[in-house]
Order: sequence, then C-alpha cells, then structure tokens
Amino acid sequence: MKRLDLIFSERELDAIIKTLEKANVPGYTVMKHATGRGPERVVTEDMEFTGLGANAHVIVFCEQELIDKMRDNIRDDLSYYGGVAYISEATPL
Amino acid sequence: MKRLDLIFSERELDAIIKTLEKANVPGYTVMKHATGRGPERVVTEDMEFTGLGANAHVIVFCEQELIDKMRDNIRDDLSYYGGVAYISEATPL
Amino acid sequence: MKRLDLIFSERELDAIIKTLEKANVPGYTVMKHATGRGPERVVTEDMEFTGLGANAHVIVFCEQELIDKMRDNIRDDLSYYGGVAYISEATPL
Amino acid sequence: MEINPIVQNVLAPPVLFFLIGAISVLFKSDLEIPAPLPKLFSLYLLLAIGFKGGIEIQKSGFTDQVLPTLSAAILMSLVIPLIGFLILRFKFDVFNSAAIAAAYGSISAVTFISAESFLESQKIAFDGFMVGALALMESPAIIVGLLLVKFAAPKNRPKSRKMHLSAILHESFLNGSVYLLLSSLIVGFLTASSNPSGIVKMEPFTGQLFYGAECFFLLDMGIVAAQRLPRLKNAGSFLIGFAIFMPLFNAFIGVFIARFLSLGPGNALLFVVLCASASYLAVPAAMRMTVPEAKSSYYISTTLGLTFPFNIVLGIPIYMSLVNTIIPLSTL
Amino acid sequence: MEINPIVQNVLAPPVLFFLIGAISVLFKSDLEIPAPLPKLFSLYLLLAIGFKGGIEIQKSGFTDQVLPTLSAAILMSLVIPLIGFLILRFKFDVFNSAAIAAAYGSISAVTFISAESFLESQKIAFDGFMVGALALMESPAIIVGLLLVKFAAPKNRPKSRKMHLSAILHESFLNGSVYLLLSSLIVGFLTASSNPSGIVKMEPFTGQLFYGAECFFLLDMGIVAAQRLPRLKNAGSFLIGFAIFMPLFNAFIGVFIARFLSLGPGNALLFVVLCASASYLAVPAAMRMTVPEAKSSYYISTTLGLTFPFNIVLGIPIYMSLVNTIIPLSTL
Amino acid sequence: MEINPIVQNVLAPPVLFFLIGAISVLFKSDLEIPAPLPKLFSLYLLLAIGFKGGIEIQKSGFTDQVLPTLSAAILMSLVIPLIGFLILRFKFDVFNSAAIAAAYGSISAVTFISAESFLESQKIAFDGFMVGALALMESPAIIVGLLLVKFAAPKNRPKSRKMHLSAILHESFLNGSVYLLLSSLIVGFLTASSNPSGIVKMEPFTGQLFYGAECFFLLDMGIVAAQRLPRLKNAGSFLIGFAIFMPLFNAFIGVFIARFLSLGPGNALLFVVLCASASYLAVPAAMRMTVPEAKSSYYISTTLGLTFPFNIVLGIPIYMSLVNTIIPLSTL
Ligand SMILES: Nc1ncnc2c1ncn2[C@@H]1O[C@H](COP(=O)(O)O)[C@@H](O)[C@H]1O
Ligand SMILES: Nc1ncnc2c1ncn2[C@@H]1O[C@H](COP(=O)(O)O)[C@@H](O)[C@H]1O
Ligand SMILES: Nc1ncnc2c1ncn2[C@@H]1O[C@H](COP(=O)(O)O)[C@@H](O)[C@H]1O
Ligand code: NA
Ligand code: NA
Ligand code: NA
Repeated sequence: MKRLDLIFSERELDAIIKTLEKANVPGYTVMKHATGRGPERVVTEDMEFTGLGANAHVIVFCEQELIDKMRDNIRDDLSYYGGVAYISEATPL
Repeated sequence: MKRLDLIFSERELDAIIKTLEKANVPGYTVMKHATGRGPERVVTEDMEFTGLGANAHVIVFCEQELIDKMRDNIRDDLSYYGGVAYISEATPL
Repeated sequence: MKRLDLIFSERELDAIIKTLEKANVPGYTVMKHATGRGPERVVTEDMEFTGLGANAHVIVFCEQELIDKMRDNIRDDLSYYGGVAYISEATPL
Repeated sequence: MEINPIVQNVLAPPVLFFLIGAISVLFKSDLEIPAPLPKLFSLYLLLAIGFKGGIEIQKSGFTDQVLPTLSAAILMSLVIPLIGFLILRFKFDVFNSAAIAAAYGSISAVTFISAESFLESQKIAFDGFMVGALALMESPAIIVGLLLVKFAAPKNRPKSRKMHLSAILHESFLNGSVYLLLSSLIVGFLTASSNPSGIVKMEPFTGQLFYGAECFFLLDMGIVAAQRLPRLKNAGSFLIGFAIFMPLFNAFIGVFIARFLSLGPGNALLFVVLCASASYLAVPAAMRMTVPEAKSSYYISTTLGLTFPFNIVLGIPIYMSLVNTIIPLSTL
Repeated sequence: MEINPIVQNVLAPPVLFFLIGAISVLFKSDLEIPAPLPKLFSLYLLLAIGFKGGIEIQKSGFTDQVLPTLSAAILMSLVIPLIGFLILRFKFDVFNSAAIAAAYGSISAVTFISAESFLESQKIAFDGFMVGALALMESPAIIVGLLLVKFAAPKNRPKSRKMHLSAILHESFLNGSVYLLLSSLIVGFLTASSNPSGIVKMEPFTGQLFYGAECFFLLDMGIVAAQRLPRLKNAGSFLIGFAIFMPLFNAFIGVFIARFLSLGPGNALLFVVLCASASYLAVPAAMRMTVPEAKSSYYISTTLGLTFPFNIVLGIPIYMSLVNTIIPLSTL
Repeated sequence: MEINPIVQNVLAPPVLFFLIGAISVLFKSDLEIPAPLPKLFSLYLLLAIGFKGGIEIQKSGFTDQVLPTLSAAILMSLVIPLIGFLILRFKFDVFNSAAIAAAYGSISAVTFISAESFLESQKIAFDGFMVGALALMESPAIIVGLLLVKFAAPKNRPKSRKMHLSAILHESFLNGSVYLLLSSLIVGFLTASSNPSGIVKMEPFTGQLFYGAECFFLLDMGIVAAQRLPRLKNAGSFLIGFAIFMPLFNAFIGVFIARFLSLGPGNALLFVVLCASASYLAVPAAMRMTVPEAKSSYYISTTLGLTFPFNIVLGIPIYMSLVNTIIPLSTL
C-alpha cells in the first residue's frame, strides 16, 4: 500500500479531486489552510483573506497501480499551478 | 520507530485518545478540521457547522510494540464509526 | 528523497523557518492549529486563545544531505522548547 | 394591488442572501465562507434564539394557550418520525429510515426565524412562547428515531451498538445544539425574572445584530444547499419526492392541529413551519454518533439540499396561505 | 487654527489601528489575528459596502451625474492597466506587467471606505452612487489584464494556458469578492425598492457595526502590510517607485476627469481614490488562477505593502488637497 | 428583603453563560466553540476594553486620585509575585514558582469586566481610569517573574537560556495581549482628544456589543475552565489551596490599600479584583517562551481552572462585602 502526499494551492483542489475520483481512489483526506514556500512562490497564512488563498494538503492511501494511473494527470495539474507530490510506503494497521 | 496515521471523524477523538493514552504512547499530534471521502461516507469542510463535523488526523510516532498493543482497540474504534489507520517507517532526527 | 516531519509549538515557527531557509531547503509546508501531547507538555486546541498557543506541523521534502546539514540546528531549537522531528523515505511522483 | 406573497418573501434580505449563495455555486464562483466561520453564526443564532425566547416566555407567562400548544408540538415531533419511518421503509433499511424520519420530526431553527421575519414583514403578530415549542421539538424526534433503531434493527446488529436508554437520552438532550438552545432559553428566562437590566445590555448583541447575522449565515446556507442538491440525484427520486412531500404533508397536519388549538394566524404559521421543517444540526449529529449504518448523505442532502431551501423560499408563503384558508373557518 | 489634514487623518481610529498593526510587526510583537478571522471581516465589509451602496443607489436614483461618473470610472479602469502595462514592460515580462497593471486599474474597497470616513470626519458631502463606481471598476481591469496576457504573451505559451473569453469573463465577474460586492449591491437595491423595513433591520449589522469592524480589519491589514513591506526590497527599486508614483499619477488624471465631470469635492475625492487605489483581493485571485507565470509576491507586495498604506495614511489627505486645489478653478 | 449578592451575581447573563459552558463539560455535551473563534472574542475584548479605557482616562483627566491609584496598582503587581514566589518555593522549583507567582501578580481582563458589570448591576459608580490600572499591572508582574528566574535559577541553567534585559522587556510589553490592550488604550485616548466623532462611530462596536460578546466568550471560558479543573488533581492539594488562598490574600491586602487611598466603593472593588485575579493570557505566553522549564499545566490550570471561576462566581461578591465592611470605617 502507498501513501500519496499532494500539496498545492487550495484553488486547484477541485481539479485534483476530480483526478482522484476519476482514478477511483478508495478515499482521500484534505487539510486546508496549509501554508508554505515552494521553489517558486510564497504563501503565508495571514494572506489568506486576500485573493491568493492558502494551500491544501491531500493524503491518499491507495495501491501503487492507482498512482501509476493518476501520475500524468496529477503532474499536469501541478505543473500548471505549482505544488508537490510525494509517494511513500504505508501498511494498513 | 514507526509512524501511525489515523484519520476519522472528530467525534471519535476522545475514544481514540483514550486508547492511545491507555497504551502509554510517548505523544501524539491532532489536526482537526480535516475533510475527505472514504469508501463509505463523505465529509465536506463547509458542512462543519452541521452536526456531522469534520475529520481529525492523528499522528503518533512510537515503537512497533506499542502499535501491536493498540491494534485491536483502534480497529474496534474505527470499525464502529469508520476511518483509516496506516503505519509507516520513521527515524528520529 | 526524504520527508522531514517537525511538530512543535507555533511560537518557535519563526526560528525553525529561519533554520530551514538557512539550509536552503527547496520548500516546506506549515500546518498550524495542530494540538497534541508530548512526553512533557499538553496543548489542547480550545486553549489556543490563551497565551499558550497551539502547535505547528512542518513538512519538508528534501535530500538527506540537507537534513544532515540542519540536524544540529533543529535539535537545538526543539531541545529548548520541546517538539519532535522524524525522517522517512519519500519518492517524488 | 398586493404583491404575490412568494415574491415578497423572496425579496427579503435573508432569502436574497440565501439565493446569492446558491447562485454562486451554480455559476461556479469561488465565493467561500471558510470553516469555522459558519459555526460562529450557527452558535450565535442558537444562543440568541434561546435567550430571546426565554425572555418572551417569562414575559408572556403560562397563558392557557401555552400548555396545549407545547404539548401538541411535542406530540407532532413524536408522531412525524413514526409516519416518516413507515413511508421510508418502502425503500430504505431500518437505519436510514429511522435517521431520515427523525430529521423530519425535529426542526430547523433557521427556518423558524425566517418564518418570524416573514410574519414581521407582513405585520402579523405571534407569541414569544413559540420558541418554547421550537426548543421542545428537537429531543423527542431524536428519541423516537433511536428507539426505532433499537427495536426494529436486525437482530444481528453487533452488541457494541446496543443502545442504552441513557445513551439515547444523552444524544437527545446534550447534543451541542440542543443543549445551547435549551440552556440559553433558561438563561433568558432567569435574566428576565431577576435582572431586567441584563436584558437591555444584551439587546444589541442578541436583538439588533440578529437580522444581519441571519443574512450572513443564510449566504453560507445557500452555498451549502446548492452544493448538496446535485448529490440528491444519487439518492433517487423516491427520496427527492419525500423531501418535498413530507414537509407539505406535515404542514397539512400541523395546520389542522393549529385550527383545533385556535391559534392565531401568526402562531399557527410558526407551528406549521415547525412541523414542516427538518433538522440538519441536532439530528444528523445524533445519528452520526449512534447509527453509523445510516448514510449521512441521505439525511443531510434531503434536509439541507431540498427541504430547507423549499421551506425558506416557497414553503413559508405557501403555509401562510394554507393557514389563511383553513384557520378562519373555525376561528371567525 | 486648523490641524494639518494629514495629522487629522492619522488620528482617526481606523488609521490608528492600522498603524498599531504595522508597529506590532516592527517591534516583533506576537500579536496575530489568526486565519480565517481576517476573511470574516473582509467578507463582512464587502457585503456591507455592497448592501449600503445598493440602498443609496436606489434612493438617489439615476441623476444626470450618475451615468457620466460611472462611465468615467469604467473608462479609468480600462485605461490605467494599459498605461501601467507600458511602464512596467520596461523592466518586467508580459505576465508580471499585466498582472501588476491590472491590480492598479482595479480598486481597494477598504481604501474607498477610509476615504468615506475621512470625508465624514471633515463633514464633506458625497453621494451613495459612488459605490456603484467602486463595484464597476473591479471587473474591467481584470479583463484588460487578461486580454493583455492573451495577446501579448510569447507565442510559446503552452496551449493548456490559452485563455478563452469565457474564462476571462468568469474570472472577472464570478471572482468571490467581485461577486459578493456586486450581488450585495443588488440585494441592497432590491430591499430598498420593495422592503424598506428590511433596511431598518439590517442597519445595526451593516451600518452601526461597520466602523468598528473596519478598525479591526485595518489592525490586521497593518500587520500584513508591514510583513509584506520588507519583501519589496527583493522586488527592486523600480517596482517600489512604481507603487508610489502610479497612484499619484492616477490620482492626477482622476482629479482632472472629476473636474471635467463637475463633481463636488466629496465625490471627486472618492473618484480620485478609486483611480489611485490598487486591488489586493479580486485581481490577485484572478491572476493567481489564470496567469501563474506572474510572481504573486510582486503584485501583492506592491499593492498591500506599499500602495495601500501610502493611500490610507498620506494619500487620502493629499488627494483631498489636490481636489481642493484643482477643482474649484472650474466649479466656482 | 435583599437578594443575596452571590445569588444576584450568579444570575447575571455573563456568569450564567459561564456556568452553562462548565455544565456542558460536566454532562459531557459535545458543545464546542472551535478555534480560532475564542481568539476572536479575546482580541475583541482587549481592543474594546483598551479603547473605552483610553476614552475614559482622557475624559476624567488626571485627578489627584489617579496617580496614587495607578502607583499602588503597579506596586501590587510587583509585590504579589514576590510573596507568591516565597510561598510556592516550599513545594516547587524556581521555574514553576516564578511562573505561577507572575500569573497571580498580573491580572485577568475578563474578571475585571465582570466586576464592572457587577457594579453596574448594583448601581455603584466607578471611574474609567481604573482601566489604566488594569493595563499597568500586566507588565511589571512579568518582569518580576522573569527577574526571579534570572537571579534565582540554578547555576547550571544552559547558557542559551540566559535572559537578557531586552528579552525580558520585550516579553513584558510586546506580548500580543499586553500590546493590544496598551495600544488600544492609546488609540482611545488620542481619539477622545482629537476626534470625538470617531468615538460615536465606534460606540456600537466597542460599547453596545460588548456585553453580549463578553457572554459568548464566557461560555467558552466555562468550557475551558471545566476541562482544566480535573487536571488540577495531578497538581496536588498545595496548588489547589494556593489557587483559592492567594486571591483571597491579595484581595485582603488590596482592600486595605484601597482604604488607605480613600477609594470609593466602586473603584475599591475594581482595585481589589485586579489584585485578586490572575493572568491566563499574557503571563502564560511570556513564560511559555522564556521559561520552558515551568510546566504550563501548573500555571494555566490554577489560573483558568480554579482562580478564574472562583473570582467570577464567588469572589466578586465576597470582595464587595469585604470592601463594604472595611472601607467605610475610614471614609465615613
Ligand atoms: N520541498 C517541499 N517540501 C514541502 N512542501 C513543499 C515543498 N515544495 C513546495 N512545497 C509546498 O507546495 C506549495 C506550492 O509550491 P510551488 O510549486 O513552489 O508553488 C508550497 O507553498 C509548499 O506548501
Ligand atoms: N484511502 C484513503 N486515503 C486517505 N484518507 C482516507 C482514505 N479512506 C478514508 N479516508 C479518510 O477517512 C475518513 C473516514 O472514512 P470512512 O471510513 O469511509 O468514513 C474519510 O472522510 C477520509 O478523510
Ligand atoms: N510521539 C509523538 N508522536 C506525535 N507527536 C508528538 C509526539 N511527541 C510529541 N509530539 C508533538 O510534539 C508536541 C510538543 O511535544 P513536547 O516536546 O512534549 O512539548 C506535542 O504537543 C505533540 O503535538
Ligand atoms: Na419537523
Ligand atoms: Na485603481
Ligand atoms: Na493579580
């Protein structure tokens, strides 16, 4: 089992969730109001009231094959607006 | 050292924390206001004001043996209300 | 590629971010309003309005060498005020 | 010439803000009221409704209309879940039927205050003790819903989910929103009895601010309802029909009871609205905890996505004309 | 003897709270207004500005000053981005130039209400329909900015980023803050037309509370602006100069147009302030979505870190004396 | 016949809402006011207290009672931590003793405004400049607490934790809640001096809304206090005794100083309440930062879990009768 961590602007959330749903992931968790700095852009929490908004952190536990299926779409989404995606190992309890 | 990720309805938080404390975990971190979709139910952030509430994401860094000790209790808690639990490797800095 | 998870009092955030920036990490993500219990202290969400504040959860995806570079500084920061730091494996999508 | 009461209802700020919220979803605007801000307004409204209601009850005292009306309200919140359950069982299992039925037996405080605003704009009088009816209709519906599960659930329900009476009562009365409403009512009552200057000092917060806060909350409710509506498609046409038919049916029973009780038109409308409205705060919270087998998307999408908007926009003026048609026959 | 109007402006509570926020950052206080509380105040202010503006427009009706003024406002929000773009292109690429220029063509609602407060404290009259100008200047600037990107962007911009007209219009009108302002304006207008009692009931929320909420929000704006200011150093002196020069330049054009339109001093100041202020809500949101190539730290740091504080503290009284100097020549 | 002043105090809305919050925890209701909503109210209360206090000080001017009273207040906030430290050292190490003692030397703004509400309900006059005493008692107590750590701490304290005077002053005056209170006081003062219309426009926000917001915040404080109370068991009976004895002791000293200063009964009560109350905002924040060796659960659980509820519910009427008993001897 894999764990996929996606971090990106909240404004891309709908697009990413659509991608996840299309791949039929068993589930996902969304944490909003994340802030941070990437190689290119800066977001800070206290700017959330402005149009920039904050980041979302999405966690997906799923099989490797699902990740392979989604890889291109997610990369597309993230390449447009920025954001990061990392995979790690996870075992169900 | 292991990392245990638990994601479940905020309303189960007290029960889960009781389980963690009973197993004498060295510590835990709770992030509320998480949302997401599981195989069965849907929670969305904007519904938080309703009775449904959001999810909590709990992270525990601890030894494998503690996890083994808690496994059954946590599975019980999660089987009743839903939620997921995953283990991964972690090394202290 | 590694994933570094740091959890500590929000009040140390500036110091930790300074440490990260000095090490030239490619980026980081901050999630505030985390609560939890450590081996020594207790923080609960509903106490956030008091002077104690809540915790921050910082995630950094970076190379092992960067982590080695930051290790001492981070340990210093965390030893003073408390908090935990764990490393795990991560692969870019 | 009179304006159509539906149009007049729609042109009130709370309903307009509700529609603005709903339209923003339709047009895919990124307008958002982030959590936990809606919770702030929902807590505020419950506190203010309870507090003002407690004052009104203390002021009006227990006239001879009060007891029969409150009793009828409790009766309705016991009976409606039973009727709803029987109807829903045609299509759904015991768990879902009980949870949805309980929601319709209980009430929506925001629908109630929208009806009060409607009455004020129409200059129709109503009594403060009706808030008592509001407060008393939440718990019985939850109790009936949970008892239905307790006794009608399949024998193979796991032991761990056995519901003890104490748990049922806990969910029914100590549920956050029920508790806040009831206890604010008591605070209002006590304050009015012993500390009239406290009322004056609370007035700007619980009184003057109320209408605006209601508008702000309804803006969010519009967003939430419009996000929920499409999910009803998955729930099927039976449930969609139920979400419109059941309020109308309950309103119909309600109006005859109001006539029987000789309620004036204002109180009658409020009584009917209590019968017709469905809970999206207390009941879902209780069901989520004690009946995890029931799909929350069923009971939330029907009450929030369809019944609530229907009542707010169309229902209230429809019920008003129902009241005007049926009640005068007996009272004049 | 008269007090210096700059000093007088600074001694008003909103500006004082803004300064308190800024000073707290300077002295490294840990004062913080955690998210999403600033969003609550920003949503509230947009709703209240729109609602009150809608009422005023309905009341004042469409006098013969209204149409020319609104047209001039739209014209300015179309022309300013073009001028800004030409200036910025000396130093920046198409994407950054278009994004920053659009921000300066659009408006800042909080700067506008600060100018209103200033006028009220100086007992200078102004008309409610100026809020209409405020509402109408947001979208055109966004449209121009996006069209500039569409037509001036390098040919090798990836296909996926091709901007269709529908997307441009969507960003311009359905952007959360534009939508809330415009639709609240409509709600205010409709309420004033058909439901005057609704206005009275909204007054404590949208009217009485407004000034205090403005102060609270400005406290946060002071914190945010002071956190942003140091980042401008990285942006270079060209951009720092632009953030001060452009508002003054726009104010200068604005005051001559106001003179041409024979606006009274109150309306003239508001018109000038609209020209001189820059957007940190609607435009950044739109640019972040559609022009990810532009660095958000450029357009946010200039508008929030420098132009906004400049306008709030020094700009408004400066523009007032500009108005007083230039306008009487023609109107007296 | 007069009602018992304790009962009368308990029947005021703020205290009732506090009790409602506490009872909700006792009965395991899931009522919750999610973060950061309590922070909104705490920021609001500090801002409003400061602003109104600044106005009052400007209005009342520096009468000959002002200076002695403020000096006595500062003196008390210097002396109480020393006494507390000596007592606590019997059981605790230097770090915990200093942190807890500093909390009791400092003040609780919400206890202060509860005392004001009590005086208003009893129609006893008091002066606005007492808010000055409130504002001036926060920092000295922190300074004393940190100096105690600096000089009494074991020699082997790591170098990195050496406290420089600049850091001590920073924590004492630039701590978010101290800074907001002090600077709002200055804003109020400046506004009252130069911009009286600004006061009128702030009044609905800082004045009319205050009592309701106080109630809402106290609802949350009731929840928090009741959640904290059981943790005191771990802290041991010495600390539990201290949390009740120390306020009474401080009140006792306070009332004699008030008599010495010939304060009227209203001002005397406020002075006593300042002495008797303990900080759960500024001091914990400062100690968390600079004395991480001290257990936050000690200084937070005592002040919030026991001293605060004790003062709010029983303390204020007790102190009032203390004032009434001891002061007339000298002043009549
Ligand atoms: N190396 C990293 N580690 C953790 N989070 C990151 C990293 N790089 C980027 N992020 C997150 O991804 C967001 C978007 O980054 P960017 O693609 O630079 O716009 C940032 O705001 C961070 O929250
Ligand atoms: N595969 C998954 N990956 C990440 N989060 C999940 C997954 N499945 C469920 N969740 C989370 O667990 C919560 C409860 O799921 P459920 O057990 O279906 O009610 C969901 O709302 C999600 O936040
Ligand atoms: N074993 C652990 N697992 C997860 N989180 C932890 C653990 N230990 C400490 N924490 C987090 O780190 C914070 C600081 O802990 P402490 O160093 O004890 O003050 C706690 O409030 C928790 O949020
Ligand atoms: Na009902
Ligand atoms: Na402009
Ligand atoms: Na004290």
